[in-house]
Amino acid sequence: MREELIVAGFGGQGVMFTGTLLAQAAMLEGKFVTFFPAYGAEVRGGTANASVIISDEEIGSPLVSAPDTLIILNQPSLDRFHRKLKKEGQLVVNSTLVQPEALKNIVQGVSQVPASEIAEQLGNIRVANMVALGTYLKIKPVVKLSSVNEALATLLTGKKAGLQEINKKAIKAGYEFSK
Amino acid sequence: MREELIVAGFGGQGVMFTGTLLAQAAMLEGKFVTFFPAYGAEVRGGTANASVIISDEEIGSPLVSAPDTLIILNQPSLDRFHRKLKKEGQLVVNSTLVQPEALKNIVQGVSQVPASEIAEQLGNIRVANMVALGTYLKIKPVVKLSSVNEALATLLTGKKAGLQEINKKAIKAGYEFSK
Amino acid sequence: MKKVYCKPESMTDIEHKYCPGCGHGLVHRLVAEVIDELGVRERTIGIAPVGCAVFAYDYWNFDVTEAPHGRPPAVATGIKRVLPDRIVFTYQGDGDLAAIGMAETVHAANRGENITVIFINNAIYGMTTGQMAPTTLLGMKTTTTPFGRDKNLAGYPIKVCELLATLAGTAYLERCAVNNVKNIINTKKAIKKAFEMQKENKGYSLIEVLSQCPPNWGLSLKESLKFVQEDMTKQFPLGVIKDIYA
Amino acid sequence: MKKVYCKPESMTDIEHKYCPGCGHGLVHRLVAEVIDELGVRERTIGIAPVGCAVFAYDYWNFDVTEAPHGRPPAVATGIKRVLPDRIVFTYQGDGDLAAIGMAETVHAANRGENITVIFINNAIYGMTTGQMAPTTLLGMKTTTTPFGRDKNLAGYPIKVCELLATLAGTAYLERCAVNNVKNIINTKKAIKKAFEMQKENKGYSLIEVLSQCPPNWGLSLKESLKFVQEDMTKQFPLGVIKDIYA
Amino acid sequence: MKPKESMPKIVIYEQKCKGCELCVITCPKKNLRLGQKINKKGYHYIEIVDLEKCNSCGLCYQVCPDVAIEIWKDK
Amino acid sequence: MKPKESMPKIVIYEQKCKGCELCVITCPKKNLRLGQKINKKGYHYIEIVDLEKCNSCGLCYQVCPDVAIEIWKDK
Amino acid sequence: MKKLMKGNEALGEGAIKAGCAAYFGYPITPQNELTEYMSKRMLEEKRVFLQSESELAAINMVLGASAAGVKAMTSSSSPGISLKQEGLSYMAGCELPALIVNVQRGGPGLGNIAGSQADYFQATKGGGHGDYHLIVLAPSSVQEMFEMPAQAFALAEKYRNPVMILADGVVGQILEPMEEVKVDSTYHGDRSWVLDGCQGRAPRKIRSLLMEEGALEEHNIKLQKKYKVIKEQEQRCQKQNTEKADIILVAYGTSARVCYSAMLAARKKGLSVGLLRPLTLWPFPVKAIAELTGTAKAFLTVEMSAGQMVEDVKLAVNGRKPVHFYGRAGGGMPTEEEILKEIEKI
Amino acid sequence: MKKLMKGNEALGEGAIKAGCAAYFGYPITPQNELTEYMSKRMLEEKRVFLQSESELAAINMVLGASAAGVKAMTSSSSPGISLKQEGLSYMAGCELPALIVNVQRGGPGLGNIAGSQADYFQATKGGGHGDYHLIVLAPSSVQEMFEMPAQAFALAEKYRNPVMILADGVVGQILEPMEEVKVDSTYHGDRSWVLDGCQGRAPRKIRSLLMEEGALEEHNIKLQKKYKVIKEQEQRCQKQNTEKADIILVAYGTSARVCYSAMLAARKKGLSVGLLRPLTLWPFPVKAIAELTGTAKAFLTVEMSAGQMVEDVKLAVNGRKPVHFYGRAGGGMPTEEEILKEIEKI
Ligand SMILES: Cc1ncc(C[n+]2csc(CCOP(=O)(O)OP(=O)(O)O)c2C)c(N)n1
Ligand SMILES: Cc1ncc(C[n+]2csc(CCOP(=O)(O)OP(=O)(O)O)c2C)c(N)n1
Ligand code: SF4
Ligand code: SF4
Ligand code: SF4
Ligand code: SF4
Ligand code: SF4
Ligand code: SF4
Ligand SMILES: [Mg+2]
Ligand SMILES: [Mg+2]
Repeated sequence: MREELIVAGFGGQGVMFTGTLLAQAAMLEGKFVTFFPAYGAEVRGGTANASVIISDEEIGSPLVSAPDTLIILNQPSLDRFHRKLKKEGQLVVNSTLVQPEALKNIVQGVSQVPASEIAEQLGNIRVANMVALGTYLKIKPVVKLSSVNEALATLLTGKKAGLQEINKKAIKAGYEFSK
Repeated sequence: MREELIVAGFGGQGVMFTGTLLAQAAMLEGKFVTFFPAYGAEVRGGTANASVIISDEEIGSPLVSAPDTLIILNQPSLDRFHRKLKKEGQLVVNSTLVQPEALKNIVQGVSQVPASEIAEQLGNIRVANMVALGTYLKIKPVVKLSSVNEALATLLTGKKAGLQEINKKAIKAGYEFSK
Repeated sequence: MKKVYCKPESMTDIEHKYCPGCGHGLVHRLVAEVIDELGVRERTIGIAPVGCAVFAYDYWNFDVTEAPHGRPPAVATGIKRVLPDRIVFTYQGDGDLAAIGMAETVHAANRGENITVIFINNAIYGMTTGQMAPTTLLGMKTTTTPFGRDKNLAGYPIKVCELLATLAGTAYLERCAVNNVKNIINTKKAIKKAFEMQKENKGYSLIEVLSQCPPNWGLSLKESLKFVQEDMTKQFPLGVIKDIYA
Repeated sequence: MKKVYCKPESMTDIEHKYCPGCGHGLVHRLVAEVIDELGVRERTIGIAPVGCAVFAYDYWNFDVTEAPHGRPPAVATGIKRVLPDRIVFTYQGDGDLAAIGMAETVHAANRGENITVIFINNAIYGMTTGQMAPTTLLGMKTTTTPFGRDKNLAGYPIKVCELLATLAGTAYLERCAVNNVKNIINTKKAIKKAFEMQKENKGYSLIEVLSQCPPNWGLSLKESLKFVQEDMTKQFPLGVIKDIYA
Repeated sequence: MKPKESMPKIVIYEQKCKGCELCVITCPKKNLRLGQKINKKGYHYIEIVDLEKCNSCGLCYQVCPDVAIEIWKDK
Repeated sequence: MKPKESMPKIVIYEQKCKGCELCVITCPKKNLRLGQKINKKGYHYIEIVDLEKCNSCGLCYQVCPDVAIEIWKDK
Repeated sequence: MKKLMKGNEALGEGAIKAGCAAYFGYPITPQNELTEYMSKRMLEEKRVFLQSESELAAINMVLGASAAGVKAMTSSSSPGISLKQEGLSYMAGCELPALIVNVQRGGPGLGNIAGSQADYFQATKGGGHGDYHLIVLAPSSVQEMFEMPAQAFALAEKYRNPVMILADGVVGQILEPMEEVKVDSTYHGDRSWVLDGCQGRAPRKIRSLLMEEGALEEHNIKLQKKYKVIKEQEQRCQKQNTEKADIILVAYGTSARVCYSAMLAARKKGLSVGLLRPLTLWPFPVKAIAELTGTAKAFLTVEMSAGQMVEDVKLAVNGRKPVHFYGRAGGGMPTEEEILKEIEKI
Repeated sequence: MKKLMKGNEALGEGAIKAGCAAYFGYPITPQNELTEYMSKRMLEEKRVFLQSESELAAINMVLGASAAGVKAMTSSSSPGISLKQEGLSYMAGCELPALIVNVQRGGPGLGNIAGSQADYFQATKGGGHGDYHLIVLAPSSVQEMFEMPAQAFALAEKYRNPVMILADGVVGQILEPMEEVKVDSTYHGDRSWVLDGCQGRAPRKIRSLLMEEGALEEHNIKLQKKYKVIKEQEQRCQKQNTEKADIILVAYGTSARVCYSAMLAARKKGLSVGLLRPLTLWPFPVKAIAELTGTAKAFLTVEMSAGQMVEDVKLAVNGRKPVHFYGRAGGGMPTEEEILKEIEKI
């Protein structure tokens, strides 16, 4: 098993958290994993993105140039990354923030989920990333949902512990959306 | 012809001027010449010394490690340099500032001149260096006295032009002392 | 109909990469307006810092050069000395100007270089995402003072204008802010005066601008404006600190 | 019979390489006397500058380290932070402290490092034989201001104590001279007070000493003493500039 | 967006606006507000509440860090 | 050079002296002067004019940059 | 138990576990997490953390702390490391141990903040003045970021020499599972030179100025002897499939990770490819490379630079076999595919 | 007419005759005479002289003046040059022409003030960060100190690249007769990048920060192309008796002078010895050396260092012939006799 993916969206949409969570879950399952943020720290604005590789074998380069999966949280990220997707690759898009026409020419496996909308309904627009993650995990179960929940418990502690629930809910919602 | 010499004395005794003057005179005669000061600029006290090489051929290293001639203006310089003198080398010492016993063990050609004394008699103790130079030029006429005088005219200009005479006199006195 | 307020000619159309509400954008515009008003755009050379304003050359519509972090005063000196009839200014953050660049700042000021310095004091390292600046207030939490700035460990917020006022080379030093209209208008006045002085060969001037950096202060923009008004101005009082022609 | 005045224990027997009458030798001795009197020789660490005093480690009889030109305050900070119970001081010339080392000087002062700085202001670069220093007086001829220091080209003599006095981190700043017995005795008092303060954890202190450099001033020693008295003290007035405990 | 003739006017450059609301706070007529739509950068941008009420005072321009506002006035 | 007993005394370290004459200027008794002899460094060094007249005030020590003077006094 | 950690933070924790007593640094991307991590953890551990006013100040604070006898460190990224060159030359001259971390970014100048390996020359040949060497270690994983500080301090103290960990933005920013293995935290080597007050002993001095005739030359001879010992005893590298391989990839740090993948891919294609990864860049693993010149048919050096280490590979191979180069400068990163293509070209 | 002149002053006068419009510098031995000379002569010529507060300030003033389109220069000696490394990397990245003079002294650290050649690596490999190169010229006589500034400015402007004159304390301090030949003072190369106010043209910017994806890599590719052209077109050296010589001495600057004497002495003894003196250290005269590997039996590199240029000689020879080294570090200077002995050993 080897999965290379890129998560991308606006800064503030939780791109880094999504990647880290996935990495943490993969580690809990004893897999080799790398998480590499495109640390645009010295540039304001624009999009944030991160590469995650999960594998049964040692991982060389942590940079993903041709992803197996793209999790796209907004329009500019789609514009920037969709061409990098591997043939037969999987695209998960937050359809709330992506214009439908933009997806027209993309023939590959597209999975649209109105992640921001669903998140808003859940009461916190900021968990759109988790919704998208849920959708992704349904399509490609690279890690078990239980591992992700365990990972959430590790990453969200202290003042943030209270956010575990809403995140779990969002993942579940995304997971169930994709049928 | 090739002459390598070191001039050494206290800072303030005109070591650098002596070397430069010789170099200037040699240049006027169309010779190859280098002057290299031991620029102890970042150390106070101690002795000053300079290397001069005069030659009919192109000069490689400007540093003199085994001089043909040593012009020594004070005791510490004698202590420091006399061992470097070539066999058959020439030593010109300012005997006013060098203890006679120090010269005992030096078997090579020593030419003693009470340069400071003579200079004082001439009315300016600071031209002891020129007295020693005169003595040296008598023994080893590497450049003509006329060239040295011409060189003096080039080097002592402006406010210092008035010093030409006393310098010339001192050179002459040293020259004549050595008989 | 006539445009009464619009993008000055000295600004390009390129969109700022700054965070919403960031003071940099404001001051960029004020500088541009002043340069337009003085009619010196075609003989102005700006020096951008390393800091959030590193891309200033994209936003201004006149000649601009980069400088290594902290060295704009030296670069400005180099330019002004060889082109004394050009208008030369640096634009610097507090890290750039008062930390790594302290020596260059003090010495350009002391030489009385006939330049203008625009100094953005946001009490933080914006570009590198929130480390302590020399101007960080005591007790303020930053990513390198996680327990709050402690004077015993990290010293005191530096008052740059007051420091430079002791130097005979400085002509005009004023501290302003851009947290509300009144202060913005005042800031522009000060900047204009500084550039005018340069035009008239009156020597070194520096305008310090207290400027909000909401994300790295961990505050909303509104809280940030209040923080400028209430906390920063206490440590860094607004007003003319020195004006040898006053 | 008893020795009443003699080489302090904190000095070695090595002969100074300084020029006759140079103030460095005097201040070396004063520092050594103070360290003896405070009984801290065995826990003192000095930092020598790059300047004529670079060989200070040969003359003092306690631990001393070299520092790159201008960086003694940073080196002192490194030492004092890891050994807070040692007595740490820097000894710096005006080039070292106020030109290349200005940023380190300002920041160590602003952090209120609990160290003592002995600052030898001889208005010249002694070691490199006579170039302009930041403290060179206007009109003074040096090897790099052959026509006299011109404020329009080279700026003004910097008053270091006054500059540092604006920083909240500084506790005690005094300017002294060593051109006559009275001033020498005063200088010693100031140095002693500075070291005492460090012992008592009272923070950053700097003693500026106006010091003669006859060869590079092109003056006789007597003229030099007069120059200190009449010209230098006019630009650099003697006295306590700041004492937060006064 | 060409403003209508002989009326106090304000032009909002939607793509430049970052929705910081500095102008909203500042407008003496309380005549600006954050809109629902998001621009390319992902920000909600501002809109004018009532064009008539705007008196072209320019305060919104003055406080905008992104030069996203332009003010027109009768000559 | 061991000073005589029970008399105000001054010891001059000839090799350390650079003949700067700071002590000469300073001695309230005008009791110091530059000598004729030159030391190893090439400097004329100072000498005391009249040992009797010295009162061990130590001012010469105070001004000497080269610690070339030592002062002894009756206990 | 494994832990997901960021390279920069792993290095910080590794340094703390190695006994680092004082950290001095100035922010710069992509190493900020290290400075930030230390600002918290060092205080928790009641050790010294100080955000200096500049990189110049930082390196000289390290000089001071090291002279005072403690394990001291600083970190920065490329432009900041350039500013430390004078200080590094002084520390090497004064023979002061310390750890300097460079999380390299794209250059020259302000460049960008991507990972890069273009400071190899500066680190290994001496970006400062004079004949000196830093010992240079090159981590390629978060695990090594954690473990290398202890090795670095040990080497620094043993040889009284500054040691640099030459990382890059990729290995600094990556998160990977790692194990907090136990690391050595003792102070190695003698301390007879430490300045901590002369109680009960003769005063000491630390200096690099040697003006007496011949003194500096003598000191240099001594330094060169030390460097010779280091060269003989401390060359370290990791070899994978190098025995009898036709083509030897030579790469360090992040580019070695890419080479690892490329090697596997090549071997799958039936190509005889091995990988030699220098762990010490100075001393460079000359012996290991020289040995392989017997069996290997060619070498391919891969760098995230326009070609720097390749010179050392060439010097080690000394013309016995062809040495090829593939690199990408300015923050670019060679890909597995590109390397494969280069291998196939040979 | 010949004139007796000091190396440092000859360089100053040479720069002035070459049209240098601005000098910025900070005192340091053994180059002080140059700063002092400029402080007088530049004012006489109504040009810009400024004693900066530090070497850091000086290099950045040069950056500014160069950006403004004039011939600008700075000078220093080893420790001061270390402080300029960040600025040099920026200038190379921004492609700004200028002249930087290093009158090398003994190192590492504060070292001493004797002449030295131990900053070769720093000058030629890049003491700063990132993939960049300075063009490096090496004078060995007062005459060349006078003539090289004009060459340096011409190269700098032609290639928009900083140029370093790598002198040493000996050639800086020596006085020799020299001729004030006429030198080129025109501004070479295009000026379409100069910042002097945007009157009648679009605004310009000078920067080395390139954050857009791939932009910095592209810029590096452009730089590398330029460096390749320079390497092909600007290798310069002086050869004496190298044809058919068995032993080729390779040395630059002051050590080349000693080698010259040693070569004459060796030839007198009937030994077949030639001398190759690089005039450009970067680009290194690889071609000239490679050519000689056919006829020469061995090379002997002589340096006033522990061995730095010898690596470039080895890279050029590439194992075809043995390359020997003789050097003295820390301000020591090889003597004619020592070199002769080394020659005889081969
Ligand atoms: C030599 C060097 N050191 C450090 C950095 C990293 N750096 C970039 S910007 C910056 C500080 C920015 O803070 P400030 O000057 O206050 O500007 P702001 O972003 O707050 O406007 C630092 C430390 C650098 N680029 N170069
Ligand atoms: C980085 C660096 N720059 C310059 C020098 C040369 N240098 C040595 S001492 C000195 C200045 C000395 O002046 P000051 O600090 O006033 O001390 P003084 O000799 O007058 O006591 C300079 C510029 C150096 N050694 N290192
Ligand atoms: S980080 Fe702060 S200074 Fe930088 S753009 Fe954002 S608000 Fe402005
Ligand atoms: S040059 Fe000046 S400072 Fe240096 S030793 Fe001589 S008198 Fe003292
Ligand atoms: S111009 Fe004045 S009234 Fe009109 S929207 Fe702006 S602030 Fe409000
Ligand atoms: S001030 Fe400018 S950027 Fe902010 S909301 Fe108003 S128009 Fe938008
Ligand atoms: S002790 Fe006093 S009286 Fe005696 S020589 Fe010294 S200064 Fe003169
Ligand atoms: S003060 Fe000291 S050095 Fe000067 S003359 Fe007197 S004894 Fe000699
Ligand atoms: Mg800031
Ligand atoms: Mg001084």
